[in-house]
Amino acid sequence: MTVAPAGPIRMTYREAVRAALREALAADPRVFLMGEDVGRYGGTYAATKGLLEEFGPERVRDTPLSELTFTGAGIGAALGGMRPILEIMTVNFSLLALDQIVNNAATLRHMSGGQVSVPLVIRMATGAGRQVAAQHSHSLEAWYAHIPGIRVVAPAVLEDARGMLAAALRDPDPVLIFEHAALYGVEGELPAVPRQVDLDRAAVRRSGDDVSLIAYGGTVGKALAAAEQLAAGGISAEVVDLRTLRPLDDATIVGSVRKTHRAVVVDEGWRSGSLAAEVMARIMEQAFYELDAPVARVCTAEVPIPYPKHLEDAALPQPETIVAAARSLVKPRG
Amino acid sequence: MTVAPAGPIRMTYREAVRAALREALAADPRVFLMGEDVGRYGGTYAATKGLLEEFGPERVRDTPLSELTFTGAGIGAALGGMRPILEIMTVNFSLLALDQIVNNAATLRHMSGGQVSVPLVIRMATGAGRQVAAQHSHSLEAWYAHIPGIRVVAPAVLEDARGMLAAALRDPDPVLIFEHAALYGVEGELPAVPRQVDLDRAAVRRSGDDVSLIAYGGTVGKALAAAEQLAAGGISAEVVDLRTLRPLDDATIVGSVRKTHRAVVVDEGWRSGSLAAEVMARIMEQAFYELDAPVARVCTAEVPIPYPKHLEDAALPQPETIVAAARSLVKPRG
Amino acid sequence: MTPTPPRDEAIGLLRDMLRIRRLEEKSAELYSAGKIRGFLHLYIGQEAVATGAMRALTADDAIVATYREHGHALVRGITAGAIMAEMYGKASGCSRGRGGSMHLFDVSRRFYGGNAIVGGGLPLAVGLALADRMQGKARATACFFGDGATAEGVFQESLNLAALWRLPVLFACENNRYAMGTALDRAQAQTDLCLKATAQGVPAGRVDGMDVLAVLGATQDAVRAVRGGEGPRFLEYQTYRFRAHSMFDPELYRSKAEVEEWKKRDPIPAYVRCLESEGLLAAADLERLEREIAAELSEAVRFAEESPLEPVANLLVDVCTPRPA
Amino acid sequence: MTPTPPRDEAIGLLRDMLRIRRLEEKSAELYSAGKIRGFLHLYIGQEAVATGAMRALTADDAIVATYREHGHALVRGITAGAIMAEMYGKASGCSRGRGGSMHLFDVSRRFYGGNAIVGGGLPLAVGLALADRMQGKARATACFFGDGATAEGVFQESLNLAALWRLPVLFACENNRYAMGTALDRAQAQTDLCLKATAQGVPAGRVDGMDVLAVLGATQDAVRAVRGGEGPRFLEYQTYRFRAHSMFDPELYRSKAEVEEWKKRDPIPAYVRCLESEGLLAAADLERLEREIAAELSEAVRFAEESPLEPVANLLVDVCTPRPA
Ligand SMILES: Cc1ncc(C[n+]2csc(CCOP(=O)(O)OP(=O)(O)O)c2C)c(N)n1
Ligand SMILES: Cc1ncc(C[n+]2csc(CCOP(=O)(O)OP(=O)(O)O)c2C)c(N)n1
Ligand SMILES: [Mg+2]
Ligand SMILES: [Mg+2]
Repeated sequence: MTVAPAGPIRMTYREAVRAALREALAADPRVFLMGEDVGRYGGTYAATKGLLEEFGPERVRDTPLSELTFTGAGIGAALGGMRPILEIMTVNFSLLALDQIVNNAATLRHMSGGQVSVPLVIRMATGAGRQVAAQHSHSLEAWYAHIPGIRVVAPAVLEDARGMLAAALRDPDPVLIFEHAALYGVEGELPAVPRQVDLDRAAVRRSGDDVSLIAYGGTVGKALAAAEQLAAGGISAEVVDLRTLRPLDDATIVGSVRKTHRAVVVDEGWRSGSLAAEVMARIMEQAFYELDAPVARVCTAEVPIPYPKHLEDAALPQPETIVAAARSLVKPRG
Repeated sequence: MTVAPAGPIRMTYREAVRAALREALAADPRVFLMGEDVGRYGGTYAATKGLLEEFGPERVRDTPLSELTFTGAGIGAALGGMRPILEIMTVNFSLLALDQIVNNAATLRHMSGGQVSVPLVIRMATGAGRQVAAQHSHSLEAWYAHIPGIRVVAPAVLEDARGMLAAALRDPDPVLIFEHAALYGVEGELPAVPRQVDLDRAAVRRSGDDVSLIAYGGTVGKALAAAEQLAAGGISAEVVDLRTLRPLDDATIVGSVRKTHRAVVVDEGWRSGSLAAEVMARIMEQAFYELDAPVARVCTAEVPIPYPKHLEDAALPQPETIVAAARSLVKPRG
Repeated sequence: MTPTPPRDEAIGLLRDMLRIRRLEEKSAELYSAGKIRGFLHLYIGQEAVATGAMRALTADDAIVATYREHGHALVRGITAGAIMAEMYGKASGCSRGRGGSMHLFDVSRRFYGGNAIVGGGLPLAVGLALADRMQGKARATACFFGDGATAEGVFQESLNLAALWRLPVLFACENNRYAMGTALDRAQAQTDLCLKATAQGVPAGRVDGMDVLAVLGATQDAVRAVRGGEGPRFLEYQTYRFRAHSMFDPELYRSKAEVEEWKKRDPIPAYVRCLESEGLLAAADLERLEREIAAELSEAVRFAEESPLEPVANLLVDVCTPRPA
Repeated sequence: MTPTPPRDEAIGLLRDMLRIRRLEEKSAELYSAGKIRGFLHLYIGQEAVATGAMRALTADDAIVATYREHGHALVRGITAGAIMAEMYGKASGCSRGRGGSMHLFDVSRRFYGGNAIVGGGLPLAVGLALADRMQGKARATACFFGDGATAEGVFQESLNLAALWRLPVLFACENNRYAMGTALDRAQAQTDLCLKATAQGVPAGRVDGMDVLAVLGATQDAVRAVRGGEGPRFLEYQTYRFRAHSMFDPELYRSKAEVEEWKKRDPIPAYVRCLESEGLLAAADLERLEREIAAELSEAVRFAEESPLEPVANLLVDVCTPRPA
């Protein structure tokens, strides 16, 4: 007897994350969740809601406020044969855990001459846009993407919110998943049976000819909105979603630039030292002679994110600023 | 009666740092030193040796092992009217203090609507090259250079080791000084009366026409060595010492590239997400049409720094790899 | 039992608790109306702590607080208008609108801000006290934080440093029994917080945080020691928050019955009864107070509503300090 | 007083202490000769701790150590050759030469490495113990660290987490009275380290770390409780390092007299006297031991000298785990 495949299901990004977590817990007894308020509270962004009730307190572990230690404990548990999924509430608090991530998770394998792997997944919310001010609005993906020994991914679409976790658990090394906090409420349709996604390739989310808009995480939607506006003005923009921030998929980036000969990198990180800079450097290195104009970037202004909406909006990349940057490249100079 | 100016003094980089610290303590009663083993031990790199004896335990403060807290206490003391100079032994341990640096030192001024300044100086040793392995060899200047609200400097020469501290203390905002650990023993001559240095401009350490080698901190010496080798092969290389990593001095960088039309950025940070990428992005943005070849970079291999000398040497930028990169740009392609 | 202070002062305590309560209620209302955005953490239930503790401090002491700091800011003397304008994100706010609810600052009142990183203010307080000590100023720094913060390593480190250097810090721990949804006994193996303080060499005391006079008395004693050069003190105020952690919290982690039980110990009615029983408060007095506070708050809201926004052109102002020419 | 174990075992303890002592002396010599580079932290003076403690553990327990871990590695069973080759940076080293002195690993012996970040190993140990608990394995994880580490916040956090979840961790604190040049009483206001452990809900004990039998006995008791599911234990081993912190340390912070005083309590001669007085050791035995150890070490040095270096082409190997095809 075969079961007819169910139709697509409407859900939010949050629900997609939750479904992925539930599947992971159900599929592998070595998997467990650990983090602040993932259990009784239901998760700061409600991504883990209901999982404590379903899987019990051994597998869904509320931790004390101690980011450094529970992260290190996750690394230790991974060494010990488990497959921990940590939730660091937000990237802002991950600063307290960086020592363990950099000096242990990323390093133990090489430093021990390959004796261990650290099959750890760390999820964290990232980004600004919700008026939570300077200490709660960081986008530090670029920092993490600088560290050898870990993988960094940024699900920008529901399919990745659903699929990247399983792929991350298949990776024998630490994987950090950055979920942009503004995406949790985004709705969309997903197939009832989740598709496997890979963590190696960037994705072209919209095809175009005149300019490549290269984005990730929270800026992919903005780049798509910009592409729409550009189309209305007769400019055909291709939108590349980086998906995996470390290692970067140079082939897809360069492939797009070879086609369009122009690119704007869109990045919610602060401009100086942004991931956008790295993408620009790679295009410089690998596709310099393909460029018809210098690659531009639209990043966050170099300011601790201010609370009021009008200032926060002005600080962050917006479809309008992306459009303007793209136009300036496509229009002839002077 | 005028005193004849004393002749130049021979000293090490370490002694230059120490002389600057001594002058700062003598000049301003608000200045004090604080850090692990800066007092009785004499400083991990002996930079503070003798200062406890000279200035006493109120002004040269040994702290417990608690990087996060003594850094935060330095910020608080700066808010309270003092001019603290912190020593975080090495950048490796500064990971434990990042939360205070990012979320308080860099942020308090803007977040409070300009009510406070944080006149804090943090010195730390950085870099690899002494076979101290993966957890003690980081070069994370690029991370710090990403943070708005702080200034980041890297004294590469004795004059800056001597002069940048006073300039940093004149800055009303937090200044981080990265001293490359391999430099402490370097000897040279300095004028008896220290010259004021600024923190705004990069410096051309060697003038040349064919290619710009852009370096900072521990790689400046390597770039100069490479320039020497290149000269022997008939290539005239200009060496730019960035000096201040945040904010970058675009004018000097771009000025050099306008002259040479080719550049190699040399950076001891890991390649992906390096400060070199930011420099490349700026050249792309501001001098694209000046370039005769794509800007290249020589960075550290993407690996936790291994202990044995032959592997460590292979991981780090070396004069030979800089020379090769420069040659590949200057020689016509194909 | 702590003796009741003279009438004016006694009524002043009630006024301040009421001012906080009404400010918080108004804030919740304005949040629902979309006037206030971002995170909003209400202090309702804990008013006796900020009110009593702040009364024990003088103008030259310094304060470091958390994201749940409207009450502390208000009783420290930041006007309701400046607080409200801040939560509206207006340029007339006490942090020029840049900080919002979690980052109220007023350095002229030595109020060094709300801090939104749990435990983030602790080392700042140690440093402020160090600066005082090095400058020979006999004043205290009071650092407010929650039970949750005591699980962070920075808590232990900060207490140790203050004790080691005998710095004038009052560590004011508001134990409201939860860190977001995590009850203290689900976060810490040893729930006696005073033990943790003494293990770092900081003398510790515990006080009923629902009793404003007890708070006042205990804080006065502690501050006297701190200002007198005896080194830091730790005080645990046992209290409870009546509202959700923030405006997003569905409160799955505690029962309505538990909350109701604690509401019976609401610090405001308890103190009203106390004043009444001592004949210091008549019904008319209370009505007058409420009227005055309502007027203060509607003026504050008007001020916030009418104040201009910071021009977008000023986005980058105050990232760095203007350098002397 | 802890009773002396049967002769073989008793001699075994002496042999291990001597093996550590001679290994360390040889390492210092090879450092001066430029054969070993980077940081080198000697364990001389503290040998009774690793020797006694490790004897109380079984092969299925896990170990997490610090940068001062040659002794722990050796008595855990990593060969002197593999350790020496590691310090030479050779491919035959126990970490393939990549770690050096501070990062000795042997996962086949559940030796999870030296860690060069003070306190960095503490949460790893908690996690290893958590993994055991979740997998129903009744075994212990022993985490070694110094007095200096107890000032780091991560110490308190790790003890709390282990206690809260009743995890099988032995927190083995080697209090040698100094963190680099900072004496414990110049680093902490409260120098009773056991108090800090109990304040986190971890039962604590203190033992003379210069007495190998006392170490063995106390560790056996603690490990029994830990393996028996009673939750974590904290043990403070009171000891002293006879040599400088590392090879760069001019030892400005302590007097020669203090060091000499402690050397009178050298754990090796003390234990030799003890064995002699019980008639378990004759002069010839000691000579034989020394001869055997000298042979073991010269073989180790030969192995290190003759082993090949990792080819430079392998620089990037083992940054990531090869992925299943
Ligand atoms: C370092 C850090 N981790 C997590 C958070 C998220 N968070 C905000 S408030 C809070 C609870 C803090 O509880 P407590 O210290 O008891 O203060 P209360 O909210 O009860 O006043 C948490 C976990 C944070 N802001 N900072
Ligand atoms: C987080 C961190 N801070 C500083 C250092 C530098 N450091 C290395 S060892 C050491 C002293 C540690 O003392 P202790 O924990 O007592 O161990 P011991 O060296 O006495 O064995 C210090 C400060 C470090 N490695 N890590
Ligand atoms: Mg609380
Ligand atoms: Mg020690």
